[in-house]
Amino acid sequence: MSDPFVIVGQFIKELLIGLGLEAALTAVLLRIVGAAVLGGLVGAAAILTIWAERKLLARIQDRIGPNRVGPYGLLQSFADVLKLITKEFLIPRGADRYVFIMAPLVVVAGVIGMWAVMPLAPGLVGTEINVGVLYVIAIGAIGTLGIMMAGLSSNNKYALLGAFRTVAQMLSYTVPMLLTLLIPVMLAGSMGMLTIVEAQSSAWFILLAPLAAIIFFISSLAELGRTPFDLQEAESEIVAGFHIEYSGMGFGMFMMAEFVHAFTISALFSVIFLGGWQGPGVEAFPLLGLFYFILKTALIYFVVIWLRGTFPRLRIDQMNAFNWKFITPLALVVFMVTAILDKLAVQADFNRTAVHLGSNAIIVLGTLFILRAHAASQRRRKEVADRPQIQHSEAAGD
Amino acid sequence: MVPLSWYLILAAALFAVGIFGVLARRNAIAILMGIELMLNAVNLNLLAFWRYLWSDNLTGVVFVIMVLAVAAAEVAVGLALIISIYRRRSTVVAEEIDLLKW
Amino acid sequence: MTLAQLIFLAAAAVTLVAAIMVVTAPRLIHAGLWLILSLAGIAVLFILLDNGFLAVVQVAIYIDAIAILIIIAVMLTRAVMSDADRQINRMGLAAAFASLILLAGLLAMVLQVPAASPAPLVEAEVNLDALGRALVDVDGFILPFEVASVLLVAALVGAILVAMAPARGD
Amino acid sequence: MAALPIALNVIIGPRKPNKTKSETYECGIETVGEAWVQLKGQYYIFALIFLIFDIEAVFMFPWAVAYDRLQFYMVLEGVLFILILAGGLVYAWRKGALEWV
Repeated sequence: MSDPFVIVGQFIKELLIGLGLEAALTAVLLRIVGAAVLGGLVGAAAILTIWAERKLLARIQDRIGPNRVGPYGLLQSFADVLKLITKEFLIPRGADRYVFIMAPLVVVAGVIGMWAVMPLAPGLVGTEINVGVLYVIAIGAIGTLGIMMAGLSSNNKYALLGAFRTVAQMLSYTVPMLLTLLIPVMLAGSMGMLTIVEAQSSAWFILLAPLAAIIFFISSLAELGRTPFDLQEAESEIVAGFHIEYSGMGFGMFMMAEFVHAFTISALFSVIFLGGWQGPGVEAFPLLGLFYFILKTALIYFVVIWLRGTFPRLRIDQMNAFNWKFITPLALVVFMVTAILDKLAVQADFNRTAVHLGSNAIIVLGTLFILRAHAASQRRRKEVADRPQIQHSEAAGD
Repeated sequence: MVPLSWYLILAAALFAVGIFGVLARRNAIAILMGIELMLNAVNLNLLAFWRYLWSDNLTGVVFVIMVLAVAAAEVAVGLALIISIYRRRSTVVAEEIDLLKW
Repeated sequence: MTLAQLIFLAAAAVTLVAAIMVVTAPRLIHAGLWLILSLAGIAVLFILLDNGFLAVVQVAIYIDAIAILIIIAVMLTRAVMSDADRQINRMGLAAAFASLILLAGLLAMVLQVPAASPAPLVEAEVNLDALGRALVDVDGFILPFEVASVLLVAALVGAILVAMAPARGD
Repeated sequence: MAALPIALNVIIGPRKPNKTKSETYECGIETVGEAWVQLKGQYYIFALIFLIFDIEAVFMFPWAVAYDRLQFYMVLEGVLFILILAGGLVYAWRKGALEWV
């Protein structure tokens, strides 16, 4: 009785075997059905998250947001999808036709594929492979490829520039992401997503590795191309970015991929650092695990939207400098310190959590100190450079 | 189960295609792509042998990882050279890069 | 014909056709995209060989990194060689001949391999734990492991040095 | 067999939207002429550094999986690996390869 998902799976399996199919074929069919159901659910979730995002953003900006279609405008996104379906799918002259059509599919495939290893509740996971984390990174980066294909095939210089900006940004921020993902893998002793969640039954990894969690969150924001890293769609510079030439569902697919990606990254964060479906009473009722998982994901997603409503956009050179000169070195330091200290803590029988929290706090203090010194030296240099021009405006300084 | 010889035949064919690319393409980047195909054929062979004959031993897997690392290093430096030559001499055609001939 | 064999044949066909397109495609960008498809086919074959780890690694390194690097390089250098230009050099026929001879030789050798050794699979998936330990064990692959990192840094430094030089020098 | 659904999922995922947009298409209304602008060499450098760190991840992830059963000197070897790569990053920084000009 404890696991409704297994029961449903068993039911379908027996039904199919009852129809006279072989067991092996049934297993494959079940996988396909499962994948289709999962993909469909993710798509439906995306439509809902679009509504939630628009509504929340509107509230943050003191507007009302969609409120015409359905109760509270809930059906607005469905109406948008319907509209996009009835729009024409244009292919610009001189475009590379097949690549142009393939690009949105590749992007969506990359995002949906990430859900295959996402543990939703105890025992409910698309497939548990022992390389889950690496798989998520690898499949997630396929989206990069799709964006590049879109830019190359559109025969439009804004699309090309936008695509390469996006690609450079995504590639860059994958580096700190990989480095910080090493830490939970190290703590859990496995790359399987299910094992990682189970390893957090006593303490969530955000307690053991708070800095890694923050770095992961920032770099996944950049990976998403969300504010403050939404340079790929800087209207004033490159019009709409890589999907400028797409219309109808081609454009719709890119939009959907973006929202599903945001939701997926939130889910990934909650799985890896917030314990996924872990919570009180999960052992008794597995469905509660699904609830916890969705709750945590929604919380992270809310933070993402909140940031979008709050922050201005970075400049491209700031974006790059922030990654290579701040996030990546910090991730390297955090990784090395955690690796050494965790081993020492286990050997010396110290409290693991205390050691990690302490070391993270020291790293934060050290980082702040270095940043302050750097800022001070910059200010001094700037003062020296500025002195000849403005000698009389001391009061207006800073 | 797939017979071992199928993998070997596929790897041999892939290697031959790669060799053709290396010998026949004019563009230096296309030649690098041919080399990538050849390296992949080798990896396929290594892994097939590992799976069928030595799957209790990790040497095959480590070998494949090392080939990957070397391939990546080779591509990185090779493409950098091509970009550099393109900047200095405005060509990417392998037969025109002949400064060391004389 | 089992399911595994069907998957093998499909993946092998995709890999080979894509590989042939890589070496014959007139547009270099297309050659790069075909290369990605071919590498993806290889990744599927790695899954068939019960090595999910290397399949994911294949996607992560080849498709995500190397292929994108190649496409960026194509975009950086495409100004000089238009796609209408001849792509195959004078030796095209000779090269085809040579590779056919090579293929014949390889096949002659491959077909002598004792047929279909049954596969005693020790574990369902490659044991990452053992792999991780073997990589840093003194009795294992510690030397290749550290040398790989030196190699990567050498490649990084060399590539940056070569690719950056004209921007400073001129 | 366990990895098969991944491939299936990747293939199946995008196909559903494809059906919904099966409609006629025609050549575009406005195109922007010659569009292949020259890109900055900087993109190559970033992709290059990403490639190097990607491979580092391939080496380090098995190491991280085995972490609990490693001896202290083995952990130090992993850290040394990262340290060497960090040296490469510092070189790129010093060389000015990380500047966006």
